[in-house]
Amino acid sequence: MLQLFKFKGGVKPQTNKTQSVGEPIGVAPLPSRLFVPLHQSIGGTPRPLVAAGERVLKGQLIGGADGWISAAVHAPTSGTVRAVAEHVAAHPSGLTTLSVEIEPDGRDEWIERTPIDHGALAPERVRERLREAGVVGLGGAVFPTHGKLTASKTVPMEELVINGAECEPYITCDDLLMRERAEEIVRGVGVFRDLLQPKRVLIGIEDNKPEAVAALQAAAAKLGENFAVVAVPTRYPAGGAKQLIRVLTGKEVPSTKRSTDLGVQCFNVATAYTAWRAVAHGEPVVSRIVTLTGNVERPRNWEALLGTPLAEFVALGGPKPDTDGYLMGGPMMGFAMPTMDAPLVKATNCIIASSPALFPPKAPEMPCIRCGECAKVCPHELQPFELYWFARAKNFGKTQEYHIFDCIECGCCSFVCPSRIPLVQYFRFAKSEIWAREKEKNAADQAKARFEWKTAREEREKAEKAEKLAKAAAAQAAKKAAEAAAAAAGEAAPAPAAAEAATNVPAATNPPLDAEAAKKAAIAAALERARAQRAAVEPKNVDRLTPAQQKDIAEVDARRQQAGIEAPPTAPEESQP
Amino acid sequence: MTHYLFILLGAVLVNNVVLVKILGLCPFMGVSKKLETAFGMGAATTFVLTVATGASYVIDHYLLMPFGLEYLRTLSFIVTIAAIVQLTEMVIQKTSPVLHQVLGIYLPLITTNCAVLGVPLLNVANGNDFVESLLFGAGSAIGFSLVLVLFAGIRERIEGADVPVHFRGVAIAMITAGLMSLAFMGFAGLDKYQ
Amino acid sequence: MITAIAIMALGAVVLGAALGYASIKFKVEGDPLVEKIEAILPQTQCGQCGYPGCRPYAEAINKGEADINLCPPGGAEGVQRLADLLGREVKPLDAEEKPKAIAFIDEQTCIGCTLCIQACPVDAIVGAAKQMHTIVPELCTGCELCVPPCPVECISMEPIGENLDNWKWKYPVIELKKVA
Amino acid sequence: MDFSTPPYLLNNASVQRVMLQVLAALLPGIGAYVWIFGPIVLVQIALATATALAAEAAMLRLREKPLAPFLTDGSAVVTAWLIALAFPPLAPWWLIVTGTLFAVVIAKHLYGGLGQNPFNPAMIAFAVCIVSFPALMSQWPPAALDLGFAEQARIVFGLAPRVDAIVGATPLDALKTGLKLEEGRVGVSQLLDNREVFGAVAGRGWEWVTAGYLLGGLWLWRRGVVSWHAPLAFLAGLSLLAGGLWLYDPAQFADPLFHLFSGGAMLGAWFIVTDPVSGCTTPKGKLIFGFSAGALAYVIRVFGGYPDGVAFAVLLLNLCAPLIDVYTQPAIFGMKDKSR
Repeated sequence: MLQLFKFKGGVKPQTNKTQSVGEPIGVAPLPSRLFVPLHQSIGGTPRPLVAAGERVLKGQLIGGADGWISAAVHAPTSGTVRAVAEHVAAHPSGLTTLSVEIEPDGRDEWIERTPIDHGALAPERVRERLREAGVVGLGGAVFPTHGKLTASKTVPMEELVINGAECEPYITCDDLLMRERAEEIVRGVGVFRDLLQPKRVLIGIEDNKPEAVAALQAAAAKLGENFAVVAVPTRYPAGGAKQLIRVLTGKEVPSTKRSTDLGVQCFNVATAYTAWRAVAHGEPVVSRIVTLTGNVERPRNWEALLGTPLAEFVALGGPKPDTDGYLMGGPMMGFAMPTMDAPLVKATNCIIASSPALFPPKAPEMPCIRCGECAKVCPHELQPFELYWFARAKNFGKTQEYHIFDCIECGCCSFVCPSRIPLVQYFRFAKSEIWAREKEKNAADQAKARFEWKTAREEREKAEKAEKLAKAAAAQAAKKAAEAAAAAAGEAAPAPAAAEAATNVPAATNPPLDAEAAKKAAIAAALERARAQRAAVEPKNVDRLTPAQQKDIAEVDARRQQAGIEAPPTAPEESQP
Repeated sequence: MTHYLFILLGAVLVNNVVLVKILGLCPFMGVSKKLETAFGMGAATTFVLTVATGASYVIDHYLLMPFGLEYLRTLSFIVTIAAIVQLTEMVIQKTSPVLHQVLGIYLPLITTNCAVLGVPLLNVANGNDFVESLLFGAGSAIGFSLVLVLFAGIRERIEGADVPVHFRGVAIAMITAGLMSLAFMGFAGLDKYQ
Repeated sequence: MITAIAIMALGAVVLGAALGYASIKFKVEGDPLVEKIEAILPQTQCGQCGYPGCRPYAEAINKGEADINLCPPGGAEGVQRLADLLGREVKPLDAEEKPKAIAFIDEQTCIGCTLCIQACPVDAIVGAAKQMHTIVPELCTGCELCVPPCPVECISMEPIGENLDNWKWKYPVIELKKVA
Repeated sequence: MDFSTPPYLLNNASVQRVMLQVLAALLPGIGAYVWIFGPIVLVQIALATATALAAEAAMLRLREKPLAPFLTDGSAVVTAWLIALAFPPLAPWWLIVTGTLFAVVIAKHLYGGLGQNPFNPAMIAFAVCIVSFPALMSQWPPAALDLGFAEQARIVFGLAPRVDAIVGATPLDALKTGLKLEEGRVGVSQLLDNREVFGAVAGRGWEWVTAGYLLGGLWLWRRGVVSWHAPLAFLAGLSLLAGGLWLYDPAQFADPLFHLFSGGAMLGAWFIVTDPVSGCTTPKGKLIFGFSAGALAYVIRVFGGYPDGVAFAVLLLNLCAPLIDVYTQPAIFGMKDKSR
């Protein structure tokens, strides 16, 4: 028998799981519209590959993965793309995200599927297949699975932990999946095992799901796999990846490290299932199993298409009249869905209809009395009341000293707090403020670097320009002197001089393009000359001058020349454009 | 030996320079906002105070008393202290610029920290010999640093408290100092025990 | 009297010598504090503080020439952090705080004069003479320095709206007031 | 539903529940106290409670905070009861009112009220009063004194003179003064032989009061309201020092049992040192806090100028608590192995 370890803290809320396990997984009917958000996983936002009006088939790629840590998105059914536009996201903010709106044609026609033999392919090819199939962690973190399937180069992979704990109250989607599709899960785990080559494979399931344990044990035995299916004590949050790793292997993964650095990797059972579908059937992730429970007439698990709007999905369960909202995820870590239009996404494991009876309004927040209950139940052994104290005072530096980023937001602290303080909310607030600050800091550093670079460049240009200008001025002066001489010589025929000056200008404005500095200098010089020209043509009335006036001007010019003052470079008549 | 111990402990706890004698309140209030600076200020003051008591004892006994110049005591003590403070400031500026900036005006103001002048004068008044003077000086300095650091710890916590608006900042700090003083009254009589 | 003077003089000489020696021995070069101050400033290089860039402002603060509340992009929080670093009192910002915005060029109106390109301290505007210009939003610091030079007033400051990338969890609202 | 923040599922804990359990745990001690000193104790408790609630209400009103949640949370009542139990039962009414006002207004509300006071308000009240009115605060009626309730009430409300008959001392104080008066001639054991005053263990009647507190404290521990760290360390600190000195010179120093069951030791250990707001919160910190407070209490009550040292010891450790907490933060998940 495998030796189990304990993690500190944790709570035991009412599990409320029995309501939704009575019926097998149902296949949700096609909704009238699908809104598939392109960004459904951690990492880069996939690029849209379809346009409005296009016809798509089920499983067709509609969002291409952007970067290595990113997962593709596919059309959940066949139909017509109605729009690629912003649509409300399945996110507590209620903000929008770029989504593909598909109108199903009812035929649910698959695109051509090509299974691969993962044993015969190079591991990179298998990882690529998973990336293209949009396989992500379905436990809630939605981290692209292929990104976790590379063993550390330095640390040997010892344990592969498969997470079937499902510790949050109400949620039963993994339970049902394990009961009904145990064989495919085990095969999927086999794919992971082949890629990571761990010494042991441990499947952890909370001991309140004996049917699932039995089903997986039977499947493993049937397929001849040497996987240890272990029932772990039921205690929230035993299903947190780090907690389950701790319970099964005794290893504690700190926030500063990845689990592979300790020779462990952890996947959800549903992820293993989708990985197997992608490998052996060529099916990308277009649907998932979602528990619909809470204040509904018929709580049950449904296999629903991604992008199904909440309103159409909850109708399957028949919400009771006093329903006052819907939670996505469990009651400990989930969030209230912003609108009924928000779609189901890869991270949606559960929808709970809430009612005042189910989740009574919270008592008003009282001041913290530092009783330490939160510290007792914190699975990461933090001091939540200290974090709260500093987060409330917006002293973010201190929150980091007290390890705020080790907080997994499991909600145990809020669950037990006698002062009913929304601790998790304070921590999320502090975290997002710190992140924002980090971003600002990076932006500031970047701006500083660019500013310094620009200043340096300007300095250099100025020096070069000064040099150029000096040269240009010398040349100009020489030219002017020559022109002046020419003008003085042929006062009766000013036209050639004017022509020469006219050709001069375009020549100056077309300097060689390679030397930017020279160009700038030239522009400056040209501008300078243009200004001089404008000054020269100032008297706009010169073209209708009487001969007497012309003579006067000529006299003035002559006097000027005698006095050594430059003559206007062009004759007034020709300078008019 | 116990006699010396009593002098030291008496100076640290029973006759704490800040909370019982109410000397040196300026830096006590000024640099107790953060634990880090309180440590720095405590260390600086401890150094200055200990050296100043030793130096002033020497000056008093070997320069002033032989020539009957006791009336120059305050003046010469102040000058000595000022010089030591200057020295400390230079050292701190070199070794820890941030601490230097953070202590700011309070660093040169150690010169006018009444505790620093008060302790050597009390030494003279009590007729302490050299070792006693040093111990008394060191004890007072440690006492000062101790309560400064404790005070800073409390103030860092009060920082996050929902203190009524009119009492925020120095007001609540003064009240806290008063309550600390009250707590230190618990030590009263300990040095009298035989 | 003479002895008094002599003794004080002796004291002065000894202490003076000691201090003089120390001032050479512990001479401080440069000022690392400027770096720390500059690290707090937002590096918009906007000059709204009255100094030509963030570094000069940091130097001015360090010398005590400038107050800590002159940086509008840093906001009240920047003032707070400067006050914490320097142990000074927090002051209200010497300007009104604006929501963060980035510049936007109306490309229909732009005549391609390059004046804004020259004004941008962080090279966040691309374009060439007589070509349309555009702002690289990721690089724009919102300093507004490009707005006044534009001869056709085609540059406007667009506030950055909330989106999923910059969305933040809100400070929990305390609904305790007058529950009774 | 409150949509603002998860978790949406909460247990049924509340501040009020915590405080009510503390009050319930005080009942055995109060029972013994009443049995020895008469029902006047209840009058004092009522007086303190009324003052505390009135002061709390006034301060809440001034600070524009809601009254209902804070008046019903029970924290003011706990403070009031502790003050009433720490003060002499025949103390004049204005003394207990002054102490309670000081505790609630200055020690609690000026720091922001519930949960934010760095010092234990009840101990502040005790310290303020014993420093300001040392005589009144050390006059305890002899346990044997049989005074009618009416007479007691007249004394408390200043209608009858504070006759010599009521001006006794606590056993702790009696021992101390006894030792001082009879310096060198009488040992502790002879003094303690006076069963009239000192009872079987630690003062006639007092043993039962402190035993009552111990009982209540153990119940609180069983209920999980307080952890064992601080009380046990407090009692350990007190008895270690007492035991050591008793072994060193039994003629001059009383035995640890006497110290454990006299004065405010048990009340302090289970109801004052365990105050989470002004005390330490980390397990290691609680041990340090408790042990030092116990040792200091002994030093002050035996060598210092006051009849009992628990209040001052606790206040002095309240001073250190934030610092102790900073330096005793436990290692967190995944960070325990230093080499990692």
